[in-house]
Amino acid sequence: MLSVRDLGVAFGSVQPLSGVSFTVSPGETLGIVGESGSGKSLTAMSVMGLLPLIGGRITGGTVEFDGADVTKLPERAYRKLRGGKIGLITQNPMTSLDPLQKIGPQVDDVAKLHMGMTGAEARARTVEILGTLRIPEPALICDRYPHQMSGGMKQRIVIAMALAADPDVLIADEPTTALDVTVQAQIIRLLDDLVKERNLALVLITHDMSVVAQTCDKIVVMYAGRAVEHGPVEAIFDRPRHPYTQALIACIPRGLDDATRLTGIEGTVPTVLNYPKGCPFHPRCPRAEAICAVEPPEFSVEGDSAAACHFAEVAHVQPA
Amino acid sequence: MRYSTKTRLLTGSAIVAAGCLFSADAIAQNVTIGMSASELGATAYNPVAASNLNTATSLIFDRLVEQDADQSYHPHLATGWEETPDGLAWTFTLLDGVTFHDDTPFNAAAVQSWIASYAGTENEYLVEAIESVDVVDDLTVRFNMKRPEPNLLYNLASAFMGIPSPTAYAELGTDFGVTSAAGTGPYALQRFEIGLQTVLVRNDDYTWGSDLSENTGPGHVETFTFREIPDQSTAFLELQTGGIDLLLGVPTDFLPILKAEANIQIIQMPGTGISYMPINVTAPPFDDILVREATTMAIDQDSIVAAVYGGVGAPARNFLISSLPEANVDEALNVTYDPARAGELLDQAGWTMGDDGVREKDGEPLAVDLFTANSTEFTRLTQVVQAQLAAIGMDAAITVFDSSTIRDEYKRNAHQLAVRGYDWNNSDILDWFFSGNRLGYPNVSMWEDEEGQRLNDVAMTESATAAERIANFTAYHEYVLSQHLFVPIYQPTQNIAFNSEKITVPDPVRGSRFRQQSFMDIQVAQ
Amino acid sequence: MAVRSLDAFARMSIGRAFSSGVGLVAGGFLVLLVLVALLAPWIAPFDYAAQNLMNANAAPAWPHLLGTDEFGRDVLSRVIHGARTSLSVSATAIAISMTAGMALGAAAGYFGGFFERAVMTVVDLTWSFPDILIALIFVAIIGPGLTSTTFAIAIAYLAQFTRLTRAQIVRLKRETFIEATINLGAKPTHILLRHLMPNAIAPVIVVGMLAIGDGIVLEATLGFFGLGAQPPTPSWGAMMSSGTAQLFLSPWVIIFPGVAVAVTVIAVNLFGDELIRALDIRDRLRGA
Amino acid sequence: MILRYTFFRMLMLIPVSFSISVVIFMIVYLLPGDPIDNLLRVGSSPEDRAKLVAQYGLDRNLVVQYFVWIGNMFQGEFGQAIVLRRPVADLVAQNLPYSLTLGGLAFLFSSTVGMTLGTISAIVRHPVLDRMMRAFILLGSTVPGFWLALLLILLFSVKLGWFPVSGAGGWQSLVLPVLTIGFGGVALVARVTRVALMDARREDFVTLLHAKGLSSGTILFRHLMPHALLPVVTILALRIGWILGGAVTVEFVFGRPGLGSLLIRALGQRDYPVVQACLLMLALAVMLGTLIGDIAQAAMDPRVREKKS
Repeated sequence: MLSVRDLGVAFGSVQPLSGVSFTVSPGETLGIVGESGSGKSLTAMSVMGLLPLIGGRITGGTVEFDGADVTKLPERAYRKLRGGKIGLITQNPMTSLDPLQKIGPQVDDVAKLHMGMTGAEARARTVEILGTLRIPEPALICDRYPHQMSGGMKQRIVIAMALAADPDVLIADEPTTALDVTVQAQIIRLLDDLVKERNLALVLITHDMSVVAQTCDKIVVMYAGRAVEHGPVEAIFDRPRHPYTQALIACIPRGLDDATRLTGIEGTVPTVLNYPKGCPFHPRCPRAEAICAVEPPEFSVEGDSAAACHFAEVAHVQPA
Repeated sequence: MRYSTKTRLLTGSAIVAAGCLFSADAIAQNVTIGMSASELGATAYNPVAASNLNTATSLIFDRLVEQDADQSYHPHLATGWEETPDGLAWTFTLLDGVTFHDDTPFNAAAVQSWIASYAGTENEYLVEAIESVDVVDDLTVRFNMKRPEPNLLYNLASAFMGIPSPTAYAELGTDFGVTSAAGTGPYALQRFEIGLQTVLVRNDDYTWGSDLSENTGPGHVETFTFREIPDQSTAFLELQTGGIDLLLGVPTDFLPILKAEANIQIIQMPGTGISYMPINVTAPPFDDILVREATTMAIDQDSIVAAVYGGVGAPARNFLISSLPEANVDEALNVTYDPARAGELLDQAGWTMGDDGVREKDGEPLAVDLFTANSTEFTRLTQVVQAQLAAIGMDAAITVFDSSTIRDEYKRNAHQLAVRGYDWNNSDILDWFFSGNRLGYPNVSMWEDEEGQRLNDVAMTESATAAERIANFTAYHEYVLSQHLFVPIYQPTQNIAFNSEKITVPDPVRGSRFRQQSFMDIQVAQ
Repeated sequence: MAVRSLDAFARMSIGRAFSSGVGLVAGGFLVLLVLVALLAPWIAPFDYAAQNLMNANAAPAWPHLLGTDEFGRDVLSRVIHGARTSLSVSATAIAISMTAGMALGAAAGYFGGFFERAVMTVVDLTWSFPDILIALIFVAIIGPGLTSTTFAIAIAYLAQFTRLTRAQIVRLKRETFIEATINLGAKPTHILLRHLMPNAIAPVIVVGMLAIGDGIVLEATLGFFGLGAQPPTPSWGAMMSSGTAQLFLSPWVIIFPGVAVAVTVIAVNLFGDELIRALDIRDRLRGA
Repeated sequence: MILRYTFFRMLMLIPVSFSISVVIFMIVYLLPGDPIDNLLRVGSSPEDRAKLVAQYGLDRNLVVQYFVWIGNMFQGEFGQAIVLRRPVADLVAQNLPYSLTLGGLAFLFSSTVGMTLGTISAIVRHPVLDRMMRAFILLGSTVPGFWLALLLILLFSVKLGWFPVSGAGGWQSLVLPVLTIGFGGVALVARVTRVALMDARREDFVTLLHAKGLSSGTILFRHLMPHALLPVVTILALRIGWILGGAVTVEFVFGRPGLGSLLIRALGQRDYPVVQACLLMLALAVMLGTLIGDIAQAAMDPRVREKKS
């Protein structure tokens, strides 16, 4: 359905993203995880063809949708895909809607644009979708302005917009980060249900390993603009082979005690301007050796999963 | 059928042609005049009550008599006049068939009520010597005088004695000359936008022009637009670029440039005023007559005429324009440039030269204030005066005020020196500026002197004949000069420039000023 | 980047503003200009007041590089001395305006209530009037001259500083460290002077820097109206007040002082922009 | 909603107008000099003076004078000009059309051209164009108005002879004044539009608009422009009073009539009623401007509507 291969992105001479590959099929949820700054959102923007908006461009690799490479698609044709075949859910529902316009028209747009509906038809559809997303009194909501609604409600509207044209793929970029915990769970459950009900392919971008564990079928772990490990979610969680993945899993809170969440990984994510040579993770890696600072590691494949670590073969032996 | 069609066609084209001609004429027949800086700001075309009148007034109203450049008097609405030997009665015969713009007749009764209307106004002094006016018959009036007034004809010829329609004057009250006006003049007031422009339209019934004009019938030009342009240099640019056709009062320093322009012609007429520097006799150090005398010698009139005014105009040596007989004073009293003598006088007064070029007395520097008004051409002259005062060791600090504030400063007696000017071609200006009754303003010199007041009273009220009046005013003038109350600087010329591609202007210009009689002869050039 | 003290402000921002190309050029020009103004009597080739009526309105040529004016005075010398007048009037005016505005704004922002409302009503009122109008009215009240021009400019920009300071103080008052200090029972003057002002001052100073440019223009305009520097003291505006005819007779008398004003104000603006960038306070300037 | 907002917003004008009127009334009493002195005939007696003072009501207590004055103003009775000796209303009526024409045209010019330039410079990202735009904006906001006016006269009137040097006759005389005022205005509006558009473009919701598949044009006109207009409308509204009052310099250079020049003239002559009327008109324009700006904001932005009403 959606297949990304060896994607590379550049802003001017800076290359913040390279060698990212993944595939999602209908009814499947792919999780892309990593700390902020690891290039997750950039991946989403690339797939949506929105890189020019922020001044970037694709330098290599392909993004295949239904078997056709869309990276070379002219803007006009890409627009049909956006919102029509691929829906996007962005990070911050508070700022994702145009504050000057009512909710209704903002959602109506999508059906009008991609399904050729008239105003009234589109509104009917909007009301219907809002209803399926368990939004109370959807007809009334259409006449509200974004600032009159809660964050969770707004995120549902954003999801409604993404779903309005019945897309095949949904990309959700940190859909719950800005929401409070109970609402987070609701939204995640909602997305999960949608994948099942509508046979959607969902790309869920998050930094939260526990969300991934709950909802995803497959997982791509990203670090410093590269995929460092990917595979089925059970395999990765059972036997994480990349030290970074191990560290991420180690950070998952084991209870309701929020304090444990704070046990993070030492050091900071490198910025685009100072990506380390060799393995990008080596300055923070507990296991780094001389070679790691010199040579970028190849993927070492094991079953359906692969990890880019010089010591991937032995890594999973270590206790998590 | 055919014939009539042809005629119609012909008539039609004739109408079209006439229409074109007419519209071309209509455009050409408006002549735009730029007023001179000294006559800006008139608030009403009301000769009786206004204290400030501009040139357009002279086109709306006629006067009984007109004065020519040679000071001779010519009949206008009065065809003749006679003074009794004792000077206590004047009889005027009036022109027949004259009507005001409001179609009321001009006659003896109109003159009678007009003279009466001066009572209580700013201009009352003009008729102050007239006891009463008798209507002898419809076209004859007699002025019964309180005392002989040799200056009566001068007053009658002044702009302030234009004759308004008594009917309109009574009807309009304070609106007279503001919303509309009615006189007997060759042009009628069409529109008056205060501070901006005045549009005058030709009086087609006019047949009574004075003999100072070639044309005694209706004016050649259909409408005159008088524009008030506050900045003289802007007015100058307007003339150059065709925005106005004639500029009254061209600043002298622009003359050389205008002379170089092919399409601009310049008329120079003798001036009717002087620029001078009054000295406040009550403000130290000028309470010392030696300092005042030294100051009068510090100003180099000749070099000012040469350098500031490009040789146009004349140096002023005393308070009156040189065409007035009262200006012929004892030569020793005339003011001349003599910096050496000025230095000696200052030394004598105790002001000795300090190291920095400023004189000192008892440790006090000779620092004075020099005021001027910003709305005039005087800021330039003032700066030259400042430099010349510096040369005798007097440090003058200039302050430029707006005209209203500077008057307040005079009244507050806050001034020492000032640069200013007046425009008046009669010796009674001495009374205006030096009478002890008007301290502060207009007596900027703050001079109050018993002998002076006596000489003033004699000159103003006790002259029986013209000759006596001249002698009396000359004596008063000489006494004023002996007290060193001011420094005369410059006698400007009246410079009128016009666009010769647009209009023709009579040459030579008659009359003492460029006004009605000259406008009558202006024609639009072919 | 939070600026915690005036020292830090000075150290970091000025240096950083100079470090960009534009900042260096603009800042360098301003430093040069201040030097010229300070050293005017030694730099100017002629006495600015020396008249030579025989050489009036001379076109630019040696030895009068920028020509002479209607009195034969050297235009270059007058432009140089004019820098002195224009800069000092503007800087003094803005300093007064800034000090008064900070005091008013801080008091209004800190104490709030009726006092704040009263101050801000008047301030908003003057703020929405054109600066030239306020200055003209003020000069009409106290008379022409450099002193009154200085105060007129100070009054014209008072509103701007008051608003800005108040906005900063109101914002800072909500911050936790200030709230903590207030809760600890510190005296208002202590809080204002020790905690609030040092944090509020950076944007005010930058706006003040920019306002010097506006002040120069306003001084020039008042001078042009003949209300500023009285002759023969040269100021850039007063030099241009001799009227439109000079455009024809001797355009250099009008053009050069105008260029001086324009270039200076542009430099002030460019440098000010660099300061804003260096301090990263653009957002804090918006609110006011 | 918007009516409610307008109503409350107008209620707020009452205390503001009151303070404005007091300030304007007081300014006149701070002015040195006395119009009565201008009126008095030279050599008049103190009795004449007292009579005139009484005639103009200047002998009454200040508070009484204020209420008499404000009462008259409410009835549109501006009184009689002391020096110009005619109804102040006539003077205002004579000058106001000139101010409104000049101000209106300058306003139109600066808003349309400014917004167009600002929009172009925000969407066309060409380095040369960008630099030119920035230079223009810088010049427009720094060059003194009177100097620009002089240069325009030098070029277009003296050298080229296209437009008249001064005065107020016909459309030709409006071109240079409108350009002079407009230049600064265009720069200001262009700058605000440009910044606002670029800010709006960075908003999160714009990504989502693109993700919906909307075209850039639709996004610009339906979504970005309304956002950019918010600050632009505020600035434009503030400029109404600014243009009317700030035109005084331009009126002076071009010798045009108008409220500004009437005010300057009246200030010079200490013609109290005229000064008061002019200031009041200008204050009214400023208040109207901010009122219109606020209402326009509220009409465009639902958040403002709710916060303030």
